[in-house]
Amino acid sequence: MNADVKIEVRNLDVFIGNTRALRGVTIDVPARSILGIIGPAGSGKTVFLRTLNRLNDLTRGFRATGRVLLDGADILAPGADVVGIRKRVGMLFALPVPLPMSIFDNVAFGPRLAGTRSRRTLRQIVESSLKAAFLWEEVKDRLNTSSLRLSGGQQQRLCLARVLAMEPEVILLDEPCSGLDPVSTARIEEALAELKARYTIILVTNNTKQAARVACNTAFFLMGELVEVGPTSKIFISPSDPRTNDYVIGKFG
Amino acid sequence: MVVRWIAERAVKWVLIALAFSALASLLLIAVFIFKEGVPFIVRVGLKDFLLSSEWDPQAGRFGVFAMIVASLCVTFGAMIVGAPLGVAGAIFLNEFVSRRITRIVKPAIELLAGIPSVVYGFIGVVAVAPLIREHLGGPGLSLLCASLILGVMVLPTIMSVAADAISSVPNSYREGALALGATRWQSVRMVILKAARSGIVAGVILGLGRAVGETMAVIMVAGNTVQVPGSVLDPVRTLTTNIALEMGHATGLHRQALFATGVVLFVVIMILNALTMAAMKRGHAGK
Amino acid sequence: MKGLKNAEKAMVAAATAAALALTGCGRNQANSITVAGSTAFQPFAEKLADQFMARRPDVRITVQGGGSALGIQTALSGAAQIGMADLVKLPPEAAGLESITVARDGIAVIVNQGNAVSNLATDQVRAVFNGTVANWRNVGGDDRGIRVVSREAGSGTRSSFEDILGGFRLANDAIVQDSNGTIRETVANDRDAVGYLSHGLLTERVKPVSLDGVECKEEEIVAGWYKLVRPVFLLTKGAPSGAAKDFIDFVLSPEGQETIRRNGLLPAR
Amino acid sequence: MRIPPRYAQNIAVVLLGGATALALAALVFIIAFVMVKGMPAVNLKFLVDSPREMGRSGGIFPAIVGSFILPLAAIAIALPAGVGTAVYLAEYTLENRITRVIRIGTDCLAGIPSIIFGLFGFIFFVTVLRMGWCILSGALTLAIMILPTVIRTSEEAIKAVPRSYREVSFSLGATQWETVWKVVLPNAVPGIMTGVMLSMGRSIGETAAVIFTAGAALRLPTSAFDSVRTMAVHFYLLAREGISLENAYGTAAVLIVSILLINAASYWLMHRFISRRAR
Repeated sequence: MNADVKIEVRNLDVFIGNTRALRGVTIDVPARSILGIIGPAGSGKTVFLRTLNRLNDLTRGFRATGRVLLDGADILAPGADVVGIRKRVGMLFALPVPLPMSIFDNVAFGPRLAGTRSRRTLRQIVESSLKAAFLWEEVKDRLNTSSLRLSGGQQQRLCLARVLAMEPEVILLDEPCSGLDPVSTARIEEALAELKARYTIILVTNNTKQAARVACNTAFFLMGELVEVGPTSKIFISPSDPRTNDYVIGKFG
Repeated sequence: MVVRWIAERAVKWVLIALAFSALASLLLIAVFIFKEGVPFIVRVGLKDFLLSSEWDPQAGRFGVFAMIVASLCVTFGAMIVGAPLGVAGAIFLNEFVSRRITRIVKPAIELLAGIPSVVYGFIGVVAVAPLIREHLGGPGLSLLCASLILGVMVLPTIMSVAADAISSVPNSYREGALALGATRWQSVRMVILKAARSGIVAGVILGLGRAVGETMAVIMVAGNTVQVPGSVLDPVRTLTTNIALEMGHATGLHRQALFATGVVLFVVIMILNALTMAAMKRGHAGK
Repeated sequence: MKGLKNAEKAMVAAATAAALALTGCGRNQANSITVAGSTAFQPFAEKLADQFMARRPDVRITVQGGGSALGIQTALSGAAQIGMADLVKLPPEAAGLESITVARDGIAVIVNQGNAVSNLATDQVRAVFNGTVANWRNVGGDDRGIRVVSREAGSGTRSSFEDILGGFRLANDAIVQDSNGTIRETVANDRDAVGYLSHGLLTERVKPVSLDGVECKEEEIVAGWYKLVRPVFLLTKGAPSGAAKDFIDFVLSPEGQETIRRNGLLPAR
Repeated sequence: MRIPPRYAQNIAVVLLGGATALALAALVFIIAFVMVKGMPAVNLKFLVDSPREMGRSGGIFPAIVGSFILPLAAIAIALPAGVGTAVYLAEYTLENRITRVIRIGTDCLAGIPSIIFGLFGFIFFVTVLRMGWCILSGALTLAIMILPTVIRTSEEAIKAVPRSYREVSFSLGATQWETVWKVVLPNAVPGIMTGVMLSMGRSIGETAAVIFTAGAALRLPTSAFDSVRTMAVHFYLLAREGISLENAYGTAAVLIVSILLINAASYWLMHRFISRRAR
């Protein structure tokens, strides 16, 4: 289809056990921009996100039908290279999860898996990734200390750097600022604004204002259904579906 | 990527093979014991073997009833000694004593779990049995002596597992109970023991398993007479000691009879396992 | 990734251990002998093996206990090149083995040092151990109950003891101990106890009683007066050969026999 | 009639404290007994010399060596097998009939008395496989004996590693095994170590299973196919045959001090490991 569409989702149904978590979702994710996904708790946002890098494979009872095309190739196909997909589609979780190792080792984790052994190359990757995540200045003198000593906001930026270090094409963010204070949130958003020039970003957020601030396009999920998707300004100013309107103006959710 | 995929596959198969190692060992052991023991039981007859108390290998009489009774009595006796002391110790160290003391005492107790059972047994022979003989009568080497020694032997296991269970009860439970005006003891009795119950039971079961299976210490202190004990001062022979005592000398039918004793021991332990598991499940269901 | 390194180290260590284990296979079988069986003779065999290896550094002898039956069994299966047995009558399955008498051992009937009894007739010993006499008064002692302490069924000492005395069954309520040492401790600690053990392991902690007026002493045993004597056999599958033969020859040599005598057993003849 | 809570509290404290004191007294008595009787026999010569006259005199050096080699060899065998099983159960499969069978099998194995392990090891390794009494036979037998403990503690330790670590690792493109090896296992090491220590304690004090399989040779072993005698076995033989009570108690004292040292060393190692990771 369109060269500027990175991910095409067609009729995606997801079941977890007997619960139908997504119902016939069809959506195009444009390349090099930020797609915000909003919706109340339990609307299927996170399930959707985790389907895009096949992390739901770890969930007991998970089953998906439909197609998810990443650059035209179906990632749900039986023979798909799951590990390869996950390398191309990075993910940042709701709570920062620094692995209990040094800052350097955290960021170098992905490149090392990919086979990079040279200390110099690793150093460069770590430095550039930390810079891109706006963390370099704060930690450059203590790369070998434990990542667990960082503050919550720093930890989340470290996780972002860790994702960037493996040079993905798509970055999934699952409510990355839900546990952070406004200042830390601002720093993450700042980083995202710069990153969208190079990456396809999907940002799930509970905070509709955040979507309004950073997303180029916004999708609204409700009870497993994609209600509406479009340019952020349209979703927030003149949504076509009344449910979207109710949600963005804060009638429920 | 292909190399990685192959490696991943190989690892998985290696792990599956390893996962069956325990099962394979168990089967191998069971086959060896049953192969030698079951034909004997068939030949002598299950009833004669299980329900007779006469054990005289030279005369060709093989009955293990007295030993089954003795094994159960010794284990039960050891639990009467070890379980209350172990659990009481665990409660006291966790709830009524300062952390600092607990931090010193608990590793010291765990150290005792590593002392060889033969050392316990020998102390039983030279220190405990004479006391029993002088003050209570009988030969000293007896059901009582074996129970005391085994009880002390399983004490560290019970105490340390129960203490772990009690210390993992969230502090908020304690504070909640105390905030409602409970005394320390009431909070222990009504809240903590309930919450830590499955862990405490697990500790007792571990101790029980160790007591049923213990051999070398029991050989030294139980007197090893084949008889259904009439009192705690009588000497007894358990299933495990019967095997260890005579295996070195047994040939032919006698040897098979000892393997058959092993089969009985195996079954007794499986039954005890099943019973305790069922009890644990009930405990969970009641929660 | 410190943890990774540790895990790797553990793996390397395990692999090294496995490799070492495998290279061990290459040892020279011909000059390595295992001697196994009778626990009573085990210490003597260890001593003799040390002496033998001092003059024959090319041979390695390993001595294991386990009991006479195990000696027979392992000699038959080949797990041991030489079995040790100390039974008066070898069981039928030992028929396929060569047996060489290398020593003799007296069996002493022992009582507590505080016991007044110092002599028993053969009949009395039989009656005491089968339970028909249950009070020391009946055999010339104080008015106290008798506590019989015996070795376990099948033990070389016990079978020999029973075979020599002939025709009796051990009292049902006898205490059973599975070694000379624990028998000795039990009798030493219990005023009413009576037991039996290898003559070589007598100490002043217990009191041996005379049998029909014959003391359990080396001279009496050598002279053939003392009745409770059993042979110690070394067993081989087929006629002994190679290092095993050399070792047995050494045991039978004057030096070997002197070692046996000095440590409390009696020479073969 | 109800006992007022305040009195109940006092009664409980007295009873519990009394029971604890009794338990501790029994344990202290045992250690003191061994130490008082054993320490006079212990000196440098006792530690570094070989036994003479069947252990009546001389030292216990080969037995000290045996007491370390045999449990370590057993752990070297049981650790990969046990951790591998635990990884498979916890990471590679969901609960199903196979895992249930493996679990029940493991529990049954845990309940088998050591004397049966000894018999089995003697028949299978010593006789059928013709390995003879040797370190390898003993280590394999002990390995089977401690396998359930290693599996259980490792599985608990692995399950305790936060799920989020796994998700992060996967999302960074790690394969299943890379996740296990680089993220899960390093974080489970302290828990696995607990199992190793428990197993070490059980192996070092074991006699029944060892005497039937590793034998009781008094010499220093030179290969894995040599028989060894551990301190526990040495104590057993010396005390049982009444060869030398002084040296028997001396051996027990050295054994207790060794266990103390091993425990202390492992606490120290673990502490170092944890603090290095959290540095």
